Amino acid sequence: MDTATTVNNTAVQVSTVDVPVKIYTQSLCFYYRRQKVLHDISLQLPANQITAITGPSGSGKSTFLMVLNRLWEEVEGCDISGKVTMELAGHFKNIHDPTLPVCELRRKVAMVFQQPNPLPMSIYKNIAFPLRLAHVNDKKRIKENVEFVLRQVCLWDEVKDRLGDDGRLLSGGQQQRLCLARALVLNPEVLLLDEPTSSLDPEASNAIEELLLTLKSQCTLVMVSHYQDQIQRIADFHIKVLNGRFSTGLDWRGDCNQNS
Amino acid sequence: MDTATTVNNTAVQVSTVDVPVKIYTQSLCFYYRRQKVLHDISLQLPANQITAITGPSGSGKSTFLMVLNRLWEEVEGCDISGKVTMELAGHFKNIHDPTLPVCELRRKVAMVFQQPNPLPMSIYKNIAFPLRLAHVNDKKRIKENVEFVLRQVCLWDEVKDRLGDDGRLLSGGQQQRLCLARALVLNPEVLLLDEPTSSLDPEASNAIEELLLTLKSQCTLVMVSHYQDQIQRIADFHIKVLNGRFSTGLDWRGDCNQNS
Amino acid sequence: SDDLSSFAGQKGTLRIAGGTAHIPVMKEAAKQIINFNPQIQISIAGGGSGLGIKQAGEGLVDIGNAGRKPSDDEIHNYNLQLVKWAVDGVGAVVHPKNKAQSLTNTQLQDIYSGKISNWKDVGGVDREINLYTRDEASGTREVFWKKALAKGDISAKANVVVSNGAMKTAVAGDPFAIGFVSVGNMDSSVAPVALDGVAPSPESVRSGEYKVARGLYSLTKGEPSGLAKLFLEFIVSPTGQQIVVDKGFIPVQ
Amino acid sequence: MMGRLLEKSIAVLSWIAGFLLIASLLLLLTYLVNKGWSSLRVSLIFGDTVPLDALLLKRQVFDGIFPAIVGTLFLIVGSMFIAIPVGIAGGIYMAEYCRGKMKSLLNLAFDILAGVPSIIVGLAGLLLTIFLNRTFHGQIKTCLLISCVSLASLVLPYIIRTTQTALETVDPVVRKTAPALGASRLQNITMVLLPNSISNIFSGVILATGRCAEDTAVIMLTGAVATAGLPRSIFDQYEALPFYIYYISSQYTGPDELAQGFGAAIILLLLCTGLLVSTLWIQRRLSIILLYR
Amino acid sequence: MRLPTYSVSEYLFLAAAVFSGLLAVAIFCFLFFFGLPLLQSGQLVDLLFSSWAPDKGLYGIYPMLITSLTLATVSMLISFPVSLGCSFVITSLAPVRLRRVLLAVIRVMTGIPTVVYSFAALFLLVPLMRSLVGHGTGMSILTAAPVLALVIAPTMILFFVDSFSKVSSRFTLAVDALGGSEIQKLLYVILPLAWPGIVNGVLLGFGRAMGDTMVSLMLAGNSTAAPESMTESARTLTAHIALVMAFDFDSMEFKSIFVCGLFLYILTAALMLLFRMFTVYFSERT
Ligand SMILES: Nc1ncnc2c1ncn2[C@@H]1O[C@H](COP(=O)(O)OP(=O)(O)OP(=O)(O)O)[C@@H](O)[C@H]1O
Ligand SMILES: Nc1ncnc2c1ncn2[C@@H]1O[C@H](COP(=O)(O)OP(=O)(O)OP(=O)(O)O)[C@@H](O)[C@H]1O
Ligand SMILES: [Mg+2]
Ligand SMILES: [Mg+2]
Ligand SMILES: O=P([O-])([O-])[O-]
Repeated sequence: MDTATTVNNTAVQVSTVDVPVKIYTQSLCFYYRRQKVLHDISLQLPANQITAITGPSGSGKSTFLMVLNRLWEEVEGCDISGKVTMELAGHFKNIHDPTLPVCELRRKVAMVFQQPNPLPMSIYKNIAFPLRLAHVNDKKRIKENVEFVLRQVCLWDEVKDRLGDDGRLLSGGQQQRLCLARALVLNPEVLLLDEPTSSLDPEASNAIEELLLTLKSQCTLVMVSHYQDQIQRIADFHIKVLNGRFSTGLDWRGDCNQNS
Repeated sequence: MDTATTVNNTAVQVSTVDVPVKIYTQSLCFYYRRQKVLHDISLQLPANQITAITGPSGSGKSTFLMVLNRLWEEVEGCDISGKVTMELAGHFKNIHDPTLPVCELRRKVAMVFQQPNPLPMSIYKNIAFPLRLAHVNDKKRIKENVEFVLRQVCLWDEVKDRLGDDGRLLSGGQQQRLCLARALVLNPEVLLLDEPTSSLDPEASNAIEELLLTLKSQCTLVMVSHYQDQIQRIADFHIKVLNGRFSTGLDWRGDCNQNS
Repeated sequence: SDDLSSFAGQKGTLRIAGGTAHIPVMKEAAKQIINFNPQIQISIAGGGSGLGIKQAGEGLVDIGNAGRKPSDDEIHNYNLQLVKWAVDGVGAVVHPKNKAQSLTNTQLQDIYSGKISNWKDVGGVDREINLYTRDEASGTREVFWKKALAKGDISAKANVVVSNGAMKTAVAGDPFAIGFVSVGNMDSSVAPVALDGVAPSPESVRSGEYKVARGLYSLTKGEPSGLAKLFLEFIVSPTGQQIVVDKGFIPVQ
Repeated sequence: MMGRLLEKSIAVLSWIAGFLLIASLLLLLTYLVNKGWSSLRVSLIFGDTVPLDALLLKRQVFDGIFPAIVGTLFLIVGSMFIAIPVGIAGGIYMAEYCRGKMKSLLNLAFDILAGVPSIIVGLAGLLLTIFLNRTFHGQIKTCLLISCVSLASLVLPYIIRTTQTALETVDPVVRKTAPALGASRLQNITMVLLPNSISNIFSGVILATGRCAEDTAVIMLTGAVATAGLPRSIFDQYEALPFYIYYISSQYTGPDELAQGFGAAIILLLLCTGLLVSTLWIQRRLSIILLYR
Repeated sequence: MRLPTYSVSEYLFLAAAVFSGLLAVAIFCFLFFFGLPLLQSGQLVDLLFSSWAPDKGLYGIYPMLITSLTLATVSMLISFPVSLGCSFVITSLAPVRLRRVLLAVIRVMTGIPTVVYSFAALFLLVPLMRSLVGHGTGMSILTAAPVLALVIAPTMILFFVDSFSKVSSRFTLAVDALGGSEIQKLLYVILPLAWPGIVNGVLLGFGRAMGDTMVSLMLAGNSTAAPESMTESARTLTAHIALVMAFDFDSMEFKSIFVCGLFLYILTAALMLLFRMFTVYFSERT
């Protein structure tokens, strides 16, 4: 854990502003079978901010998110090199550190997929599911939590009468909000969002954007998005990707468009 | 086929412009098991134009597209009432007419899904697939067609070296373009698009929009979209949906934003 | 040898099935015939005497083997022709370590009916007797039941095995077992039980001293013809009878 | 807390179960090898015949298991030749065409067929033979063909079932895709659904092959015999390894023959493994060829 | 709404399915037909509740029926948890490499003939049981049960693993992303989705346990008395059929084996029906 001591309390120097750092990557490369998808990425992602990642389709954005919560390990034929360090519960840790179980990491680093993936169970159970995984048994607390996050993502009114229905029978946009709610229920420290509003109508989309802004105080957000205007509205930083190569510096958007 | 004779050569009267009609629906209702999803829709869709459908998520947009090429028949537990008439190869036909095989209909009325659905086969085979279905056996012609549509959707350069790879290994946006290319390869008369640019970056998105505009001359486009600005840019008509009820009239956008 | 010469120039297949006691002889005979003339194909199956009689009668095999004389009904219904080519005894056997190797007829009957159920009652150790018998299709069982047990009961608790070989295996592996096998099948893995003082052996059977004896038969449906005829002639020829002797049975010639 | 304990204990118990199974398998194998090792010589297979002569069918093999090996292979090939086409076609019908009452009726029929004990199938085969024998004046007797037909009916439900479930579990999105491009139902089946589920179907075929290779009760009643030599046609009786092992286990006359039985068991195991490996290889090749060539 | 129009190949599919379905019916019919004389003789109750003593004109199969059911149930009780555990290990607990090896081993096991298991058990397990129990021959229901369990386990495991692996990776990936461990993924998502496959496997396993001839024929002792305990020699219906097979066609003994077959058939069919109804009932509730 040598990195932990040296990088602790370091901050990114972007233009004139100092921002505490949540995640470091050091010469990160990623391979799908023969093909190199991420090329030597060294980055810092600032804490409690929204960092947007943009880039043409197929350039490795989703892959990058999967690296941050080690989800790539579940996909066949992947390989990685380099190092990712993350501040979790106040300490900087190498995310591949064996003392940090991968389940723990993933509970702290929640992810919402590009394509909504509700589990084949009822809406209520879908959202209570991460709590069950974390061995929360208090029924009342679970119920409160579920309602809280469903309200947060503005889905409560639409589904409150059919909480027992299968989550997969919701429409695309409803599913996406469901998945967001599910990711939030464990109070993650980092939230990875892969095009979170791509199947939402403008109204729902706006509501989600509002939500993301309020979430900044409790967690660090990393968001893939295609919409320039959305990024303008809510992102604090902006990283551009091209063919698996990330723009090295952070593009500080705070001065021209400060929301928080 | 009584409708065919009466409605033939009819045109929609929108504001002051007369546009030939491609598709009529008459008191169309749709049910998922117990639930009524589309309510009594009577509409006309103009030929060789881009008609955009918008509405909150879960309001039945995707379902409406599935009715137009009878794809709902492949989903268990659906039912329909009402009538859809379409001009195909110059004649108006009830799309449920037994003399019109459903395969024929679907070749003429191509569809691109909201969530990209490449078949579990190689990229090349994915695109050649509809040709194979239509019993096109000329290898050379298939090859030319594949390349042509891949260029049309701006995917050729990205995949020309890996045409043998599994189509499902492409990124979300690449998959979406792949599916569009696959829909185009048979020269359909009607093209149904379910959020065709939802996982694309602005650049690719622009390219696709350009493409859609050029396609207008050869086919009728019906497109679900969430992006007000996209609709502003390319759609000729605009239909709003709310809870399975469609705004009756067409909203002619031609006068304020004429693209063609 | 001369006895095989009649097979010269023959070809075709011959199917044999039935009594399990017959199999060693049948196999050896078939081997000699086929080595003499590879054009001939002979298949040999077990299944028990009952199966042999039935399959021969139904015409499913060319030759059926039986370790008992078929009933008059069977002979009549199926129009069977018999060839008796060996004499054989059926003897009770126990594990070689068992001390009780001599029983009276009554004792044997009582053991099989379940009246005597402990070896100590007949001079053995204080252990329960493990009874073994054969399936109802067995010719060996039929003969043993008729001649040694005087058609007395066989306890329902008796274990049932499916062939002479299996019986030998079972008794050889079980120190407290009693069973019965064809004399020709006996070897050192099991100990024969003397019945009323006479131990079953080829000699005592041949001399008629040992009473539980039977013929080994082969049957055909109607007059044998073709390969079946030649085969049966071979079995009763000197060469065939030598095989019978080699396998531990008593020749008829 | 409860949940955690449950999860832990289930994991531990599962491992124990795994070890138990593998341990019993290893015990079986070491026992077989230990007992049969001494008999694993060329003479086990070819008896006293020269191997080349036997392979070129110049001489019959006696006292060797060569005919039994060949018989087993014939059995497998023959019954799969019948069962695979019928089973896959039936499975396709069940998954893609059959609906409503008919479906639940046929489903039940296949469930029952899958549960019919093999000895009853054998019995049915035997009675069929007797019936044919009576109608065709003794022309038909128990033979390889009858055994293959009986074995095929034994494994038919396996293949139908796996085909059906493989097709039914194809991702609904994939299932809808080809129709959206104008595929007829038959085209969808042959070009998308079948290639997609071919490797699942194959696991049913593997199961069925194993079943054909190992079944004793059926062949015992329908034509397997202790000695027969190589079958010259499908109307001949034949030898087969499982039956040989059963026969030895009940008929052996001395330790040598017993060792031969164990040797045969080892050979049968090797044969099954070889078959499995080749089926797996075909499975891999087939799905690659169907989808990517 | 859909009106199917069939082409030639589609008629072939239909024919194959109907033919296979008719096989089940055909087997029933001929068992029934051949067993009819005995059934007609009004001995049905006798058949079911008396014992086997052909000498006395008793052709009852009660002892065999009891044995068959007991043996199948006991071996199922051993085999099901072991199979489920193994399938857990193979689907998720073991490292990926080991999973492949284990799966291959299991597949090979499905091809190991029942006779081989019984053959080895005859020399390994029977003497052991004899000395453990202290009386009897060592051939008993208790000897046959573990061997039978070993015989049916691979098939069940393959069915379980198969149905587990069919669960879409979308769902498993979702659980991974939520921080679920392997065992949680298995218990909370895969298992609930795959239970019809498990029911199928159990059904098939039970069918095989009921229907296996060789294990009980070689290891259970085959005595015709109704077993009073698990350590006693007993005869199953299948072994009974194999043993009585060789009787005369026209004998009552021979006809009685068709009644045996009929009972076996009806028993398995009833079980299937019961299981299916149970499945439908539950799938409608969830
Ligand atoms: N499982 C996989 N196996 C092999 N290659 C893959 C796999 N998943 C993605 N790729 C490839 O990796 C590259 C990056 O994919 P990724 O999904 O990260 O792109 P993306 O930036 O998220 O694109 P999009 O905006 O379209 O979703 C692409 O070229 C893609 O083809
Ligand atoms: N297979 C199905 N079974 C039952 N209900 C369904 C099914 N598919 C969709 N629905 C329901 O039908 C309604 C309309 O769904 P549809 O997918 O058409 O919405 P949409 O307008 O496309 O939404 P989005 O923009 O989010 O994709 C929704 O309420 C949805 O829950
Ligand atoms: Mg992506
Ligand atoms: Mg939709
Ligand atoms: O020779 P058997 O009839 O007793 O088998």
